[in-house]
Amino acid sequence: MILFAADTPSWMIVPVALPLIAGLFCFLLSRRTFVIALLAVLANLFVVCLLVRQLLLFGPMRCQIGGWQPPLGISLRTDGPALLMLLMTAVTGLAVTLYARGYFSYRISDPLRAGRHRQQQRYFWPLWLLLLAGLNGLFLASDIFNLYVTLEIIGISAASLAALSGKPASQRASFRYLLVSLLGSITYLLGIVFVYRSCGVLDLDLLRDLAGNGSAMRAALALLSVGLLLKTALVPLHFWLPPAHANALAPVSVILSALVVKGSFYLLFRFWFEVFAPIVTTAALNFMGTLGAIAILWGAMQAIRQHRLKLMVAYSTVSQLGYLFVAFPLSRVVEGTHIWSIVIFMALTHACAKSAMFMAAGSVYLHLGHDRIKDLDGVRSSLPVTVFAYGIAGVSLMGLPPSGAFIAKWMLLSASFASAQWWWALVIMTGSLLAMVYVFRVMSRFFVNSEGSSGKQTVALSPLLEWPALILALIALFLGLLAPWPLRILSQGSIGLVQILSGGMV
Amino acid sequence: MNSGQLLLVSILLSSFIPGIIIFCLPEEKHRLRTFLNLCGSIVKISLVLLLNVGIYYGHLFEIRIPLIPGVEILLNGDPLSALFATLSSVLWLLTTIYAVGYLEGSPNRSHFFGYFSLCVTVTIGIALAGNLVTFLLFYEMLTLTTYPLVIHRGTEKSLRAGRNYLIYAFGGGAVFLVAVVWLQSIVGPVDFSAAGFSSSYLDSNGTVLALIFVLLIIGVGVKAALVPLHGWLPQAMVAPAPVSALLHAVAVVKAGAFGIIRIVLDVYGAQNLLLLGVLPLLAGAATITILYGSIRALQQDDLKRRLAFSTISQVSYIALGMSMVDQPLAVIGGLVHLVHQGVMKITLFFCAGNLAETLGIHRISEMNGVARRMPLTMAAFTVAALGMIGIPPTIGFVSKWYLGLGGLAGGNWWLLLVLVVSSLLNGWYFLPILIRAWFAEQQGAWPDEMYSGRFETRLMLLVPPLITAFVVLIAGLVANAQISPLAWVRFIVRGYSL
Amino acid sequence: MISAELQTMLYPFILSLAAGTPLIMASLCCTPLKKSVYHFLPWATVPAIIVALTGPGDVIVEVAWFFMGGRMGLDETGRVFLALAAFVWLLASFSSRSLMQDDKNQARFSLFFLTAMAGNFGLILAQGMLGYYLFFAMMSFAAYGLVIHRGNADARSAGRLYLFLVMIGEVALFTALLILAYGSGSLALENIGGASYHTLTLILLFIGFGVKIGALPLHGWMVPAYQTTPISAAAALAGSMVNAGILGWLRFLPPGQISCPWGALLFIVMGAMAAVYGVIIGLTKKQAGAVLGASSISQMGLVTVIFGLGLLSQEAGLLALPVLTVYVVHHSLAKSSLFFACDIVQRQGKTVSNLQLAAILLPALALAGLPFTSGAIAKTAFKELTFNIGAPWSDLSVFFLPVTAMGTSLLMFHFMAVIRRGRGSEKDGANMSRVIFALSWLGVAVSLWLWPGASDFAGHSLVGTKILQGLWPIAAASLLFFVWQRISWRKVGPAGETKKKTVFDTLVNRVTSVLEEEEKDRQQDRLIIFLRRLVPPLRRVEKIMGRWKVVGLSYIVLCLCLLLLLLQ
Amino acid sequence: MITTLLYSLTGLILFGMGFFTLIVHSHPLRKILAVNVMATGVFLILIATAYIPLGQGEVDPVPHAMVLTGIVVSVSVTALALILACRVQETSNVDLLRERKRSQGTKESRR
Repeated sequence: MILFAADTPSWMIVPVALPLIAGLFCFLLSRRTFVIALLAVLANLFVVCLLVRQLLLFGPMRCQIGGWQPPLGISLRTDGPALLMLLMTAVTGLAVTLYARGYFSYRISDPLRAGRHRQQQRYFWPLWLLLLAGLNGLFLASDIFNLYVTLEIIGISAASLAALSGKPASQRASFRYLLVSLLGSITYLLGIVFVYRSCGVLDLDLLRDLAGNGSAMRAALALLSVGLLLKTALVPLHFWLPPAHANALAPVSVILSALVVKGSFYLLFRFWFEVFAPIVTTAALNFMGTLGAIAILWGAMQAIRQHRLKLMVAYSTVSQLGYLFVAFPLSRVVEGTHIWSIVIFMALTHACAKSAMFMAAGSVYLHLGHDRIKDLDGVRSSLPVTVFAYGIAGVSLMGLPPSGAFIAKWMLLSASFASAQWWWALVIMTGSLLAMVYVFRVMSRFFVNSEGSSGKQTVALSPLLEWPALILALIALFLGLLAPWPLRILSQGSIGLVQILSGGMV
Repeated sequence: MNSGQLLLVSILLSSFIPGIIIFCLPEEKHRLRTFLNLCGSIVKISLVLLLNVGIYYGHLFEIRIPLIPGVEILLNGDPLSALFATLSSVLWLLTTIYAVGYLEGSPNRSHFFGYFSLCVTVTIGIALAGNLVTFLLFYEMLTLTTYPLVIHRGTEKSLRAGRNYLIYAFGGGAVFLVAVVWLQSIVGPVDFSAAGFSSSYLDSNGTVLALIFVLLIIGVGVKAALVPLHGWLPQAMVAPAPVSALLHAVAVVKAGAFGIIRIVLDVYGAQNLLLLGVLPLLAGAATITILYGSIRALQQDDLKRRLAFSTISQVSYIALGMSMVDQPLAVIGGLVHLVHQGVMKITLFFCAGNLAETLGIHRISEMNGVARRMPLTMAAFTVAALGMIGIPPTIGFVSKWYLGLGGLAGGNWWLLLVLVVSSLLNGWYFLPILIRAWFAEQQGAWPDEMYSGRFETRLMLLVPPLITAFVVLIAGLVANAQISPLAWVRFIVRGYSL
Repeated sequence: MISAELQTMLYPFILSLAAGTPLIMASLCCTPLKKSVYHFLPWATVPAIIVALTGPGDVIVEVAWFFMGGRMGLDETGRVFLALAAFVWLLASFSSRSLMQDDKNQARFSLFFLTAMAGNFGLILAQGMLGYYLFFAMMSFAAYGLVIHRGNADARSAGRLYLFLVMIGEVALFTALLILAYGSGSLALENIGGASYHTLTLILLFIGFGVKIGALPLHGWMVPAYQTTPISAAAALAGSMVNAGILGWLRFLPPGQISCPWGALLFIVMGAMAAVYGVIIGLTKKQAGAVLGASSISQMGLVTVIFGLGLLSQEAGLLALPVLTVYVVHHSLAKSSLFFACDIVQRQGKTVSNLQLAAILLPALALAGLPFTSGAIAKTAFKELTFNIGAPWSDLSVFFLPVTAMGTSLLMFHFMAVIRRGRGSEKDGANMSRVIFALSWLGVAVSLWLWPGASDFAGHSLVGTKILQGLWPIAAASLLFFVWQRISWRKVGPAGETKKKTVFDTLVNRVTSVLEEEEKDRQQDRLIIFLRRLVPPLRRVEKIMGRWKVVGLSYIVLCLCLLLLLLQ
Repeated sequence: MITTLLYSLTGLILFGMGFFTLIVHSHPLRKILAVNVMATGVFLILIATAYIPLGQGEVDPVPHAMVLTGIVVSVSVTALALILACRVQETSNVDLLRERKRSQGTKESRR
């Protein structure tokens, strides 16, 4: 007990190091990989919970790895938003791990499939653990260059994961994904150069104090932002996301859509509202908001026109990411930590719901052998849990109460009314309605009673393929009811945010 | 958690838990499923009755769960919620019995009954909602839980109906959400128990508040099928008869009407509305709906469609009553019609379902002489139809009487005209059905006769409409008794000191 | 003797038994016992008879739980109406019992017959507005079942018309009741005088009850309905149910309590027109029931006139009330008796004998006011009323009464002629119908002479001038009739009312075709089609956005935009 | 100072050239190379930065560390990109060396 409660910041190394080591073992051993991965993911979850507990007890903390002080040493830090993202990653990660297990053991008796699965599985577990380490590092790192490294780790592992499925489409998509990710990273690196040139420091906390001067910092912010926007796939730069997400293996789609894009967004958001907050202008915020609005509508319309389920879900991600950006222009009117809570609720809900949706889509794909929307008849009776999970996830994405997205939308709407910027409200509601269209376009096909479907040979899916999705979907749905808890964690705040807010930014 | 809160929670759980279990049950376990359903509904009715008694004697029932600042889940038992909860739970029991009989032998029943139970849970949630956020929460969930029921048949036609239902319902929900957030950004959180926000807000934000009122009414008006927003309802008739009964009498349309009541009485309050001067808008919408629904009903040959348009028309009496919120008598008329319309309409749908299920009759033109084949069903139908027209001593008359008195008290003479015209139209589209059924000669064989047994149809299909038809008669006959919907509504209205 | 307390406790029970018995029996028609109910039809009237004869007078019983506050009681007017109704219904039910012996729909008939009966008794006993309205509606709608009983095309169209007018009447009545209840602040009939009467209320009440008595613009149903309704039911319809309209006026526009000269004029004018109009259309009908129906329109016109006179002032109202009662009793008995006469003709399988014809002549000419009959008493009463009210009404009646008497006589001769030619098939129960006719005949012959309420008028009717005045119109009419008989039997088309129905139909079609199906569904589909058309451009743009060059461009543009905006 | 500027400008130009190639040329190999060139450009600027802050002949070690790390990252990413490009070639008939796209006809005719 003492261990758990102890004020020892060194715990926060574990989420980065543990998956890395476990990934290495997975790669080397190539047997019992699932067990190792599962253990690592479980341990990760446990440690994250521990960190949350620490945060609630002692507030935000820093940890210098190896005792090196900044600017040279690698330093990690915890605060409310970071831990919530970690928690999101850990929970979703656990579900994905289980789901992947189910996925790779599906119809193992079929020799062709078994061989392919073995191959894929061999690379999946190490890459996934590497990605996990990268994500955790991203959320914890407090150094702008270390963040670059984590971004690259994420980029590499994500692109490799996306290529796992081996299909030509996925190879092409992942190649493009890799290039985009590289372009983003390099742009980001260029931004770092500007930062370093004008400030001479890399640490986020130190930067915040120095950020107030010079147009070089503004150029740096622009470059950093565009680099991250590329990786986040905000609308004009979203072209790589749908094919990469839709053509990957189901568990990979889940990871990419639910977690990877969140990482770069998280960074972007931190830059805009913490590190570089003093130099951010209202016009720039409105610009980002406009891009977000376009993303909401464009992504949703694209999602509606899709013929394949996974593509539709991928475009829905494009649309949902837009909501995160619509929060930007409203940040100046909301009080306290609300801007964080809007984004966090949106991100958490989206992570859970989108994973559930991709899992459901993947199960349907396995079950039917395709995911053409018009031929989804009769899935309701053969995969009830999956359909249920899909429905609940869809509802959460639409932002219906009591999902977390509803809370976020509520706050967005009240902010837009409070600041008399009603057009944001209009966009948000239109987006919800469009989401309704694409969610239920599929949903209704599930409900078609078709005589033909009984003729097809169908194999029962393992519960590992169905239940993780449902549980995640339920978490997304009931996140709104649990709202006080994330808010409590969030209220521990990042150090910087509190300072800015007390400095009269509102 | 005190006993009052426990009661509220268990009222919700009494249908939620059976619903979840039913989802998990295998398709073949009919008996267990039916048992669970009936158990749940009986438990629910008894709990709701307990709630009624508690409310009558002034106990407080309240659960508050704060989510974020300004947003909290509030379940609250007040006389108005008890009225709706009682209506829904009682009719749910009957509908369940009916549905068990109706769906005998059809596929996907565990889905059906699962959603059925969830749907009622959500409806009761609407009844118990104590503020706009909670109302919104359950209001949206209602759309979700009824959608699978609407498209239960899984045909292309039902999918289309379901699609339109969703578009309308979520469109309304979106407008409602916007209005609620907007309202809260001006007047702060609105609890229903406060009977209206402070009128001090009207000075600075009068126009906006009027606009928000219109938006709110549009939001709930979609479910209440106010006229330009009614398009989903006639199409949703492709659903099985128990679902139609549920949509029209127990849950959806009622939830919309209940929303109007809540908004008028509890969110804005009579004083504010009079000051804002928006009531004529509501009255106009209700009037147009009443007349339009009736006229459209005249043209329908499909029995269920005619009933659907009749619902559109009838439900607006509630809105009409609410539009004269300064007149207690009109409010009584509107509120009591919430119950009365439900009981009458559910009877009609049960009977329509019986005709379709037993003889394959879907159109009015096929109904010649059907009363000879199914006298009890048609007797129930007749009673309910006469009730709809407002013939004494049925409950339909009671509603109209109070509405009329309220209109006179407020000096609204046009209301008499509306009542007269609508009664005539009601007669015009219901009486020919009755005449056909009772007095016309049968022409040829029935379209699709499926049942021949001791009674005119399966007992489970026969008993529910007979019970509700009995209620239609008796509740009107003893309207003045100590225990009757009217008495309870008077109790409610006393609480508002209008 | 039972104690007073017990008596008060029993009142509600006794009173409700009058209406309750037929109602309970009606509900038995829905059970497996339905086959045997019709055997017991006459028994349904027994409680009503008992109540009418021995019931407690002028006691009002409140039954709070019943239909928003039920009140019932038996005042003097009510007692007369109840006795009359019970008598007519008793005869009608005996008649029905034999008439319906072989009918396959006898259970249905019994159901409606008994329900109408219950309604009729109930409304007489009701002392609250809503109670009256309830039983009135019950009776009106149940009577529809009797009108349409035969089920042929004529019956159906007559039924349609009847139902249409009943609906009009119901809503008019409903509105009037609302206004009255709101005005008087109570639902009790005693307080009704306290309400201020709008012109609108008066018109609404005229329409509401006028439908039942066939007042002029609302008379359309009467002729076809009397023609198609089975005779026993028609007797009840003409003999008793019609009176419910009169009673309604008496209850809701209580003479002596209110006065309304303007409204009085409405009643008098419409009544007078109806009195003439009834005769005219009656002469064109070739069917006994139809002729009687037309005669009812005419006679009820006279009643309307009497009622209108009563509305002129409060004093006039007090004078008119007994006259009205007398007239109603006279008309009911005579009219039902004539219907029973038709019943004989239809059943005995041969034309009427001269003896029978002579017997039928009594009620027929009684309607025309033949001296020494109840008609003479009624006419005398009428005349005295006008004289008591004074000019100009007394002068008008001098002209008007003989004219109507002549008209009625003409009509009755026409009726006799129709009956003489009529011949039905031989059926069971001809003897029964003879007995019934004899009973009703007896009623016509003696009732008004024995009834104390009419004794004054009866005495006055025996004055010589009165006898003469009663005789000459009849004589003149017989002459006229004889001439007219010689001229021709002109062919007359079927009842014009069927055409009216089609007018309504076209109206419906007109209205509904405007709103024709709206293509709501199709419009929604159009929306979908429109959206589908958006898909190709969407796809194209998305594809373009995926090109590397476009991506590069947007990358640069984004960089520049952000930089510019941040530099602001 | 001039030197720094020169280095930086060169770096920027390299970055720009790489970017141009990346978006204009469709060949995978060129794209990979273009990205590498871009990265090199950024490294160049970074190295140039090392001069400035401390001045007087002293060199800031931090940019060097960053560049080293960057190169490591860049190498591994390039490797991965090459593998992926090969995979694309294997699975979808794109001949990397002959610069032929899948829609061969158009390319051939243009040549």
